[in-house]
Amino acid sequence: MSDRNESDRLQQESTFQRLIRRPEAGSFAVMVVVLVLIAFASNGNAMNALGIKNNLSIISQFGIIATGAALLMIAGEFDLSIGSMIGFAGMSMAMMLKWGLPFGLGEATPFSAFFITLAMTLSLGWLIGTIVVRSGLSSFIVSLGFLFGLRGVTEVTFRLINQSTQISGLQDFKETSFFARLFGGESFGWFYDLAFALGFNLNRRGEQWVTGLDARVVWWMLVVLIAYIILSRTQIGNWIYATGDNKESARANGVPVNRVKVGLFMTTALCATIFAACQVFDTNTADAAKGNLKELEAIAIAVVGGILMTGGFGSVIGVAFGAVTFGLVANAVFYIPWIDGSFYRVFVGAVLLAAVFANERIRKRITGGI
Amino acid sequence: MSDRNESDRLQQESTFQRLIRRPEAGSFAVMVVVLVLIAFASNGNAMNALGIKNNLSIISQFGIIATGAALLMIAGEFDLSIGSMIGFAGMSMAMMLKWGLPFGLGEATPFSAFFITLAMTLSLGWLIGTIVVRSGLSSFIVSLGFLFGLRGVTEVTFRLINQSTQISGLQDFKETSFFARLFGGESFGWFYDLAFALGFNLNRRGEQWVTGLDARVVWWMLVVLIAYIILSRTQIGNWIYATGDNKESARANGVPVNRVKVGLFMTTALCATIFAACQVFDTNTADAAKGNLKELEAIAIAVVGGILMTGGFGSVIGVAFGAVTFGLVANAVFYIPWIDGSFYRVFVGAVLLAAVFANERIRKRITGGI
Amino acid sequence: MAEPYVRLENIVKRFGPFTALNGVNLDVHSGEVHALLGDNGAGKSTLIKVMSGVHAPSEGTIYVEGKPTVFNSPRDATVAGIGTVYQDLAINPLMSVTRNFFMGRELYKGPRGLGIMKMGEMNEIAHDEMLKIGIDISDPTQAVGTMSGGQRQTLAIARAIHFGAKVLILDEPTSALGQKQQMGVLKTIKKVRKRGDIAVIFITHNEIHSQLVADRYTFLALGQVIGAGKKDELEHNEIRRLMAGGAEMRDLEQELADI
Amino acid sequence: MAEPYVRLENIVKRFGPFTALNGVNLDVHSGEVHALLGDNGAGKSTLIKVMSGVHAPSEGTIYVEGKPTVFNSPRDATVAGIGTVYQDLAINPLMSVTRNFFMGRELYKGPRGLGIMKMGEMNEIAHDEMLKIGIDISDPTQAVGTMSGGQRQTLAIARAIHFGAKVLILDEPTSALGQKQQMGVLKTIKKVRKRGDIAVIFITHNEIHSQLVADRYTFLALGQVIGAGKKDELEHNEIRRLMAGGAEMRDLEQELADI
Amino acid sequence: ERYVMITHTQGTDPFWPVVEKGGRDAAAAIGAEFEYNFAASGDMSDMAKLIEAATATQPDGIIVSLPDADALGGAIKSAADSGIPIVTINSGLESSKTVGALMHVGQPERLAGTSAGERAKAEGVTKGLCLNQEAFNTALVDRCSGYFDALGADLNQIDVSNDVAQIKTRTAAAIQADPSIDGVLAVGPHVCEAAAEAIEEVGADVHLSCFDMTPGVINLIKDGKVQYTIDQQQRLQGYIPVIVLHLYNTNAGMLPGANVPSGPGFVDASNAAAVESQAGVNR
Ligand SMILES: Nc1ncnc2c1ncn2[C@@H]1O[C@H](COP(=O)(O)OP(=O)(O)OP(=O)(O)O)[C@@H](O)[C@H]1O
Ligand SMILES: Nc1ncnc2c1ncn2[C@@H]1O[C@H](COP(=O)(O)OP(=O)(O)OP(=O)(O)O)[C@@H](O)[C@H]1O
Ligand SMILES: [Mg+2]
Ligand SMILES: [Mg+2]
Repeated sequence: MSDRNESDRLQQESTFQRLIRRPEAGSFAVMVVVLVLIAFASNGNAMNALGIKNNLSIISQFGIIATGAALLMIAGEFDLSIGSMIGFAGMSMAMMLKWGLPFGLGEATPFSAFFITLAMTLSLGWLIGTIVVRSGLSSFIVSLGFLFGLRGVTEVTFRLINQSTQISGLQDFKETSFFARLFGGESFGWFYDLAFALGFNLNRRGEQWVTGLDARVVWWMLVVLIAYIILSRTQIGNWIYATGDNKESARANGVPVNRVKVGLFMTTALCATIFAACQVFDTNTADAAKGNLKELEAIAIAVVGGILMTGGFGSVIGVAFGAVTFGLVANAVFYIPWIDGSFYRVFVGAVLLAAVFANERIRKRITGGI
Repeated sequence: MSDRNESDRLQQESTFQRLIRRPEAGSFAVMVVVLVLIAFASNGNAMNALGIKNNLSIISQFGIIATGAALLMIAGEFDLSIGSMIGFAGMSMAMMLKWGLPFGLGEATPFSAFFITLAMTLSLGWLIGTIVVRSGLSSFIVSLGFLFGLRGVTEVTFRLINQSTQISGLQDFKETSFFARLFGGESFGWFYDLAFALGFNLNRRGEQWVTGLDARVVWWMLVVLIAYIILSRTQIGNWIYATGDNKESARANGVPVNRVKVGLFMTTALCATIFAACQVFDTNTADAAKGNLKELEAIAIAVVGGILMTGGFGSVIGVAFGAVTFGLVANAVFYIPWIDGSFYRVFVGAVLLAAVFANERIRKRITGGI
Repeated sequence: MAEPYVRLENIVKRFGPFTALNGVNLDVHSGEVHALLGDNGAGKSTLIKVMSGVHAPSEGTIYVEGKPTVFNSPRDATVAGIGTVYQDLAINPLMSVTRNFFMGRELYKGPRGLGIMKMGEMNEIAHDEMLKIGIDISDPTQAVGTMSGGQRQTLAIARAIHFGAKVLILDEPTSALGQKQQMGVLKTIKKVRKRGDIAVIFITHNEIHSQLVADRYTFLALGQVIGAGKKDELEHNEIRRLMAGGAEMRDLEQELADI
Repeated sequence: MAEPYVRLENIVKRFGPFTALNGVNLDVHSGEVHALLGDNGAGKSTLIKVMSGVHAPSEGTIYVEGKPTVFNSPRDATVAGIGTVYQDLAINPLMSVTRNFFMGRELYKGPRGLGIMKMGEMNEIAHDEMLKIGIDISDPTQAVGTMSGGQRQTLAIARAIHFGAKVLILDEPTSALGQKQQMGVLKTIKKVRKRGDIAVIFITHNEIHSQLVADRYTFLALGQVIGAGKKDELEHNEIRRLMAGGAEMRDLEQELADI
Repeated sequence: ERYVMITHTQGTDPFWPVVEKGGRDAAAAIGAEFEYNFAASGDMSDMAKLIEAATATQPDGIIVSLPDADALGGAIKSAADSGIPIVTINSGLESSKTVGALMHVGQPERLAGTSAGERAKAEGVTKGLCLNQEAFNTALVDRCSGYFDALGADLNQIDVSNDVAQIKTRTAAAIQADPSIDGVLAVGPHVCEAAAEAIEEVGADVHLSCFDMTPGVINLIKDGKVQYTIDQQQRLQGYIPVIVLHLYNTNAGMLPGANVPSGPGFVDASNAAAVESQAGVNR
């Protein structure tokens, strides 16, 4: 009997079994179901030339902030200030473009407005992170403080300097500035040109319909790619997992837990700033409500994408699937004429629960039910 | 040496030291600071006859839902659906009072409208709780699903049945129904009558100014009292602490962990329903925005009141102090004329962070830094 | 031989693709100390978790006093008289000693659940019971999180003993203890055994401890029983060999001395 | 006598009103195994947490190679050559064996932090190192949470040894292990000792284990040192008495037999 | 003198800062203190509590918008009863007297919506769509309802959210889903700007009318992408009440004999250039 071996207790698994045990499997399945349902229910409208552009626009917005939120959640922390950070960043950029740089430093360019804002948001991210790691307080509550506080600061600044909660009618910086086009311009124009040449992509008047995807699609793909490589391949990736799984043991083994966390709070701030920049340079407006509720949506997407609420587990690719699911649900009901638009919150709730159940099954299989 | 005794290692403490080590000490200190600041800055306006009534009204609203949220947080779970539950309950009561009972069961009375609504909200609380304990999913995410879903259902129902997101123009049930007065009426009238008789409580015309506190003040006191006794004196109280501290060990020792949690989700639903009933019967209206953002405020108050985010620690009295602090801050901008109203959120953020730091110091002292 | 109080028959437990228990039989008799021995990962903790209702077995049956029984929760097992001190102690660090001691079984007057707890009485009992097995806590309202590993273990044992179960399961109760406390626990085990109406299941990796108190042995390896029997039926060397999962202990010690 | 590698002088550690360590001195010499013994709650774990940078001492000084040193974090201690295997194992249950093994000290090419990890090589090393102290894991990408307590302990020890520190601190490394693995660990300790350049601090409640490997003893009770010395300076019975915090072991065993 | 203004907004609608500025300018002109507040949750009960809190500070006058007379009536009435003069603004013309206000300055939202709808119908709109950025804000819903009253159709409204990207994509989706839509009403200026882009994207010929003004909206009108926007001249809703209350308090109850309608005014291609410099600040 004692010649039985430890590995005898482990069954061999097929490739398919291995595949459905990947962390992304649950979010992938949910995404496919939602995609198919919506494609049918909208008579294909959701997937025509404009539909793709618009859906991708929303999906990338969600995707950008959800990726940041997801990395932070894997490290075991939350950031509820994402939405307010977006509002703050948008306000800051638009304010500089309209009223000039602070301290009378003269006119702002898109370039200077973006980088001064980024410096501020990164500092705020650093501050939140530092408070969290220094005090040992729950990040939920610290960032809740910043959710209220930052939104308040945004509003107060709008009111005091601008006399209005909205800035609009800025010149279209996309025309003059390459930098503004990077965020607010278009991408993949060749794809739509090609489609037009082939006889697709015609609008109601028979002209070329869509000229390209929003630039934020490229940003999303960049963010996902970088986050994916960092998380799964690099040393920092291992530190992120270690920090979220068991902070004390990670610290005892020399993982710079605090720096990892602070860095990730700065990453969510960076993602929020990219989000805001894409909107500001696209529409040349900003208002005090920008980013409202986005923090909860970002967390919801991360969870739909298979991130574990308690940290230590999850994949960036799953979050990308989650963003697709969530973006479609938030936008595509409006393609379905026989459904009242007010149902969309109901759908969001339902999909969230469904996805979370699917992910949980997968996770249990991988980690042996811990 | 070996005749030294274990108790030699523990220093004796004075009564004062014991007092500042109570879990309520932090929230009490913060409350006193806020009270004094506002009393000064408002030239006493915040504490005149109407000021007291109004502040207590806001405080009790906050207090009612925060107490429910706090009990649940001590048991280690969150409920993000509180705000949507308030909206749902308000909608349901007003809808019945306007359009009659469902299934053509005839006219609704305040009594039947309340209890049918309560049956529904308790069932919803039960459902959320059951999903959480059965699936083992994070309550944050499950109740986030209900935050979206319930708000959506409320909106859809309003639109489909009522054609408007607002119901108003109901008769004033307080005049005909004792039950409606229980929620929407006044209390402590004798106190204000007495004050009037003594020459206080005069409005500009010299007439009696305020006739009584809102009924919800009594509800708040009731809720706090009951919650206090249950939590600190009864068996269930011990179960709640045990559940939040270490679920597995509580379960292994025969604590009915699941029933405790489900019960507490139903308690938050009950608190939300009381909240909604007080508003509906007070103003005879309801709208789809009712309760918006209240879930985050309830959690914030619980934390200001010294509840530990990870469960297992906290006191109901502390939460009552937290509600006073938060209610005063929410109204403070009025009492301090030189401050713009948009500063409200900035204050909330600041007080939240300050309180949480104070509480953390206390907690560390009590639990020896765990 | 008398009817065993608890009998496990052909218990199989799988975690996903992994088979932790592969057809285990076990008889537990009142008034006996049953040592459950085996290598790391052999499945000892899993087996007692099945017995105390934490895991449902994938296959096999549990008999309590001869009747097939299904435990849906640890509570069911407690009601059936099975009290357990887990290896990963079932202790709540933020709660006081007393509240931990009586957790789930508070003394109260009034209706169950809403009854008011008798704190004074409970404080006294907790203090006394812990003193009985040799730990004097100065303040029973102190949070357990501030106590050392061994102090916590003592609390867990005192609690299980106080709520006197018919079967007392101790998963490595001595592994974190100092020698004095180790002896205290063994003494307590013997005291419990002497009462005659309680069965004790004792998991340990310490050969001496098992020989000091056990009446009956079961050896697990890789999820299967590789040997079992009464103390007097087994030879000393056989026990040592089986404890090491079949390896020769003597060789190992020799190796060690050679370095 | 040679200069000790680490020397603790008059270490005091208070937790709020509670004094866990009350002026402790300790010398740790390279090439020796130093057994740290004492009752539950004596302060052993606290002492080594001070030594490995987890707690800052309230009073007293740590000398490393004669120089007064302040550890602001466990990292500082690691850099100073102090490697620790904690009693509450520093293991991450959701991560794979390999990722745990190399946590914080990954093999990578490229810049620190953003360097790409060499997973294949790391898998191999983790597997081999664990095999060396006697545990054969079938799949190094398996999550540690699915392993037994003893398997986890082995991982923690293998890791500390692999990243060979100048001082290796083992807090009750054998308490959760099976006999074979216990011997494996003791063997490893002796192997480490034989290299001559590493000091080992070994905390245990097992008298036999300490006698098998230790060169020097320190006994703690209630936060104070109640006895210390080299193995050959101390009598066997004196050791037993001190281990029990001053009580007479013989009496205890007698009592046990009498029940 | 100290005057308090409380309005129903979630704090993000660019309409109200213009009202606030009107009030501040008037207060500055007469040398009075001025405070402005709103309930960020959009919940009417919260707003009622704000009115009560304001009353407790015993100001010399309260200016309040009245979107829900039932929810706010009690608080306003008790303020009036305690001797504080009150002027209602914006919505709530019908109930202004019953809640005890001296007078009303403003224009009912529903009526404004109706006039937008009448003009749209005259300009050939047959099937409409209303874009609402705060679906729970009854004042905004009233604008939509009025529009459809005039068109003689059922309310067809979508919640476009306050996120500019979502406003655009949801609008495009809805127009795409139902090609028969030929008239769109955007009840906020930022929605108007995003909707104009969405319509252009879809490539449809859609009549777009809006509420309120920003520089962006004016530009769109000049470009012919927006037909007209309803201007409530809301500055008046802030300015006039302060002056009225001042005169009332200092001249033994002097009061105009009737309510003051502040609008509606249409801004279209004919006058866009003229109001441009004022847009978003004073108009
Ligand atoms: N929840 C689980 N999921 C997957 N595998 C598990 C689970 N629990 C235990 N195992 C596996 O079952 C085997 C037996 O574990 P168990 O804890 O019962 O061992 P043990 O005999 O108690 O060991 P030790 O002496 O180290 O405590 C181990 O290999 C472990 O990895
Ligand atoms: N963070 C802390 N806060 C307060 N008291 C503490 C803390 N950590 C340890 N103690 C106390 O210090 C004393 C020594 O604990 P320690 O864990 O060092 O004991 P030990 O010698 O390792 O015991 P064991 O053999 O049981 O592991 C104990 O009484 C414990 O209650
Ligand atoms: Mg075990
Ligand atoms: Mg210890």
